[in-house]
Amino acid sequence: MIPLTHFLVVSAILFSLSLVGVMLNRKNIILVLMCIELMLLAVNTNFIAFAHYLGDLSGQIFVFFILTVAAAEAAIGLAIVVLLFRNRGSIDVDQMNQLKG
Amino acid sequence: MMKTWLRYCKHYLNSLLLLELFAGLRVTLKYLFKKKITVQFPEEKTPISPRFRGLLALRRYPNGEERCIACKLCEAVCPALAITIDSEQREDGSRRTTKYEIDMFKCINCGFCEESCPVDSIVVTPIQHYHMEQRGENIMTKEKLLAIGDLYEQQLAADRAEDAPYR
Amino acid sequence: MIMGLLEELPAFAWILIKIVAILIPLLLGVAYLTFAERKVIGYIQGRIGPNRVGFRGMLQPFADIIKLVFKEIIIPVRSNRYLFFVAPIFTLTPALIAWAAIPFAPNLILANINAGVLYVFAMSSIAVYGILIAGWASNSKYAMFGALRSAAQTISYEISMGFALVGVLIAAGSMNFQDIILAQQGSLLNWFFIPLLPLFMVFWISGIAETNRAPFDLAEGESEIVAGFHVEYSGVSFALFFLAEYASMILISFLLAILFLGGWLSPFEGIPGLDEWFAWVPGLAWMLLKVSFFLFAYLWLRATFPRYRYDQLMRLGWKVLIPTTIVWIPVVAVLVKLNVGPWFS
Amino acid sequence: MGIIDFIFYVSAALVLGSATVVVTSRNPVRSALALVLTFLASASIWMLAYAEFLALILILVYVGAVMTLFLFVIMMLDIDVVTTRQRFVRYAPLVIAMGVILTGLLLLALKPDYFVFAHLQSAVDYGLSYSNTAELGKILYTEYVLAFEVAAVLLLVAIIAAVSLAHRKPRDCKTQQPVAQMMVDPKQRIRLVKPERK
Repeated sequence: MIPLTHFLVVSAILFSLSLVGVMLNRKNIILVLMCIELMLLAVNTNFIAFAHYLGDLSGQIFVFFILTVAAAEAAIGLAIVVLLFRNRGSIDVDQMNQLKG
Repeated sequence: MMKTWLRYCKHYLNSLLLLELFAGLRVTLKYLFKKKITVQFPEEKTPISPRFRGLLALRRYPNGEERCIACKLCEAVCPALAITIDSEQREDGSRRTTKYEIDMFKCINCGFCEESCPVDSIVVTPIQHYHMEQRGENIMTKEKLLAIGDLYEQQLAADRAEDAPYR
Repeated sequence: MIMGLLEELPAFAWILIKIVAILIPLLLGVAYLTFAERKVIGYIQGRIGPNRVGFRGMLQPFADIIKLVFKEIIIPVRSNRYLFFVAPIFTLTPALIAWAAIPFAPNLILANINAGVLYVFAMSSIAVYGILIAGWASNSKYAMFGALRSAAQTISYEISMGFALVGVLIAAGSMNFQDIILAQQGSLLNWFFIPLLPLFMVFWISGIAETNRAPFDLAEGESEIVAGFHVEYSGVSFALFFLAEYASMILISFLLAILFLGGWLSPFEGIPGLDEWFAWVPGLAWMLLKVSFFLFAYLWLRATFPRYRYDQLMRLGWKVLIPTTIVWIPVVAVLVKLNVGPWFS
Repeated sequence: MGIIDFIFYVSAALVLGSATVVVTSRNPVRSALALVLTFLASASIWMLAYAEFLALILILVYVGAVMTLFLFVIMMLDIDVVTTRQRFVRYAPLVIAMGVILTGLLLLALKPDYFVFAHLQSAVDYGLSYSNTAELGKILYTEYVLAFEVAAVLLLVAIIAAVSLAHRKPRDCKTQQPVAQMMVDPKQRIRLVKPERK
């Protein structure tokens, strides 16, 4: 059988990869959103691995709610991106400094 | 107010029960079993009217003399300028063509040439399936046109006779 | 590691044989569905359809296949070459892997999994990608518009389809296809299409829309956007799109037959007299009979109805079909709770 | 090593490989497609951990809906690929170093010396009749029913918010009014008049 640590190693690497992605792709907010999805995926994988090895379904329930929230977040996030692009013609994170005095 | 409300109700009932859709489906299902009207072309052919305007031909008199008298009316009337005629006097004094050519690429099968011909020489035939394989074959020379006329003379004469009352 | 894998080889080979045994009849079915389409639509329009290749045109599909295989694959200059080739595979694969959970007869099923319905549904939701990638990779405005239209359409109708499915799941109390079929045991009056009639119609309609077939085929509306997302495709890569479309048509027909018409159950089960009379007919035959009815209906509808406009299509999906299902799901729940017979007693 | 382990390691490699493509790809469409592959591969990992319902929901919701939404937005917004890459190279060394450090720390935490659960063996080996969906449903609708309802309300709010954010009224153009079109009465359009004879 696969040891629990292997699941956790995969999700740990996945998590740091997505963090790297968030910091690298600062010019494109859609990519940042996608990297956040990746992060949530890593967390979910952890939850599911623990749920399996501890024999407790609560972990899966948690994943269920994370999926729900993440889907809502993606929908609203993309709506904001579309609005942003429509108003400013760019989705560069660094250019969103209008509130700066 | 009540009336529009009723209309809405009726409409919703209609569309929920898909009544119109089923009516349409019934029509098409009926046609599924109707007799088919396909014609299996090379084996079967549809009848052709005696007035059909296909390939052109030059006719002769029953005694073998060609009818064309080189009046050039057809050349004049041809809207596509497809006909070229040269003429000369023959030894017996009659005027006959030396060159009678129709460019089939230009010809639009309007049939004006036949109508204008005073001696029923140039005629349209019901031949609709013909082809060319080489450049230059599109020019129908006098010999070719006469040959077609000779080949189909009987049918051409019969068609003309049948159509005569209406001309 | 290799040794461990080698031990599993016979099981692998057996699964592979089963997969081939499903795929070959399926592909033959696809081939003859195209033939049947041309014949049926021809007959409805007063023509006789293809009848030259083989006896009454029976070999026509093979002639078509040979033609498609030997045609040149044209690649548009500014296209994304790699994705352009991947797209047809992306379309075909989900249409084929969904078949793993489909039961054909009492014991004829590749993988009798508990979440079978969910699996098939998930696989059919991946099919959007092939379309989107094809439209984007072709770098052509017609392909792009066709892809966006068709993807939006597929996603919208997936929702109403899923809601209709929820009704079935409530009624059967299981996500396993075999259990759903067994829940409909009894004569044809026990099948789910009677208590779930609105859901049945919604599932049927959205199934047609989901496969991008007429009258919802505006993603490939010839008169406005040439052929939709696969304008730029030719030869084998076009054939794959074609194959995927017809395979998913057959899949939807199977789903309709399983979920609402009792799958491989005989319609005369439990009716004295008729039951014994038809006892010799195998379950597979009943299944295929029901499926062919739905396939015929596909062609029949195509020959009957004009194409929808895009806003009408979206309106139908969101404002008619989804509310219908939302209304009917509580009704089903109440019916199940009250054990209304003969379906839920 | 059986087939299960083989599938796990192949999918894990796929997850990490495609996640790398997501992060580094030059083309946003390509990274979206790589993300789809990541989701598919992790669905198979989840399946190996007996979370079949969530694995299929992941495919259904993420691959089928959320990622198509992403692709839609990427395809429709005309993003300039060149300028989005400018800062990429400048920050790359620093960021990668940070990533390596973070990975190292996380992996260190997983060392059996520090990690309590490291020796945990696989839990129950469920039989074929085990239905993850049914079990999940039982808990979800009893213990977590309040959270479930809240999540439903959250989704409703999200739908309304997304629609009201992205929706704009068509400006200066005539639009179809399907209801008015369908409710039209032939009598309103055509009036049959009998001409009087004189």
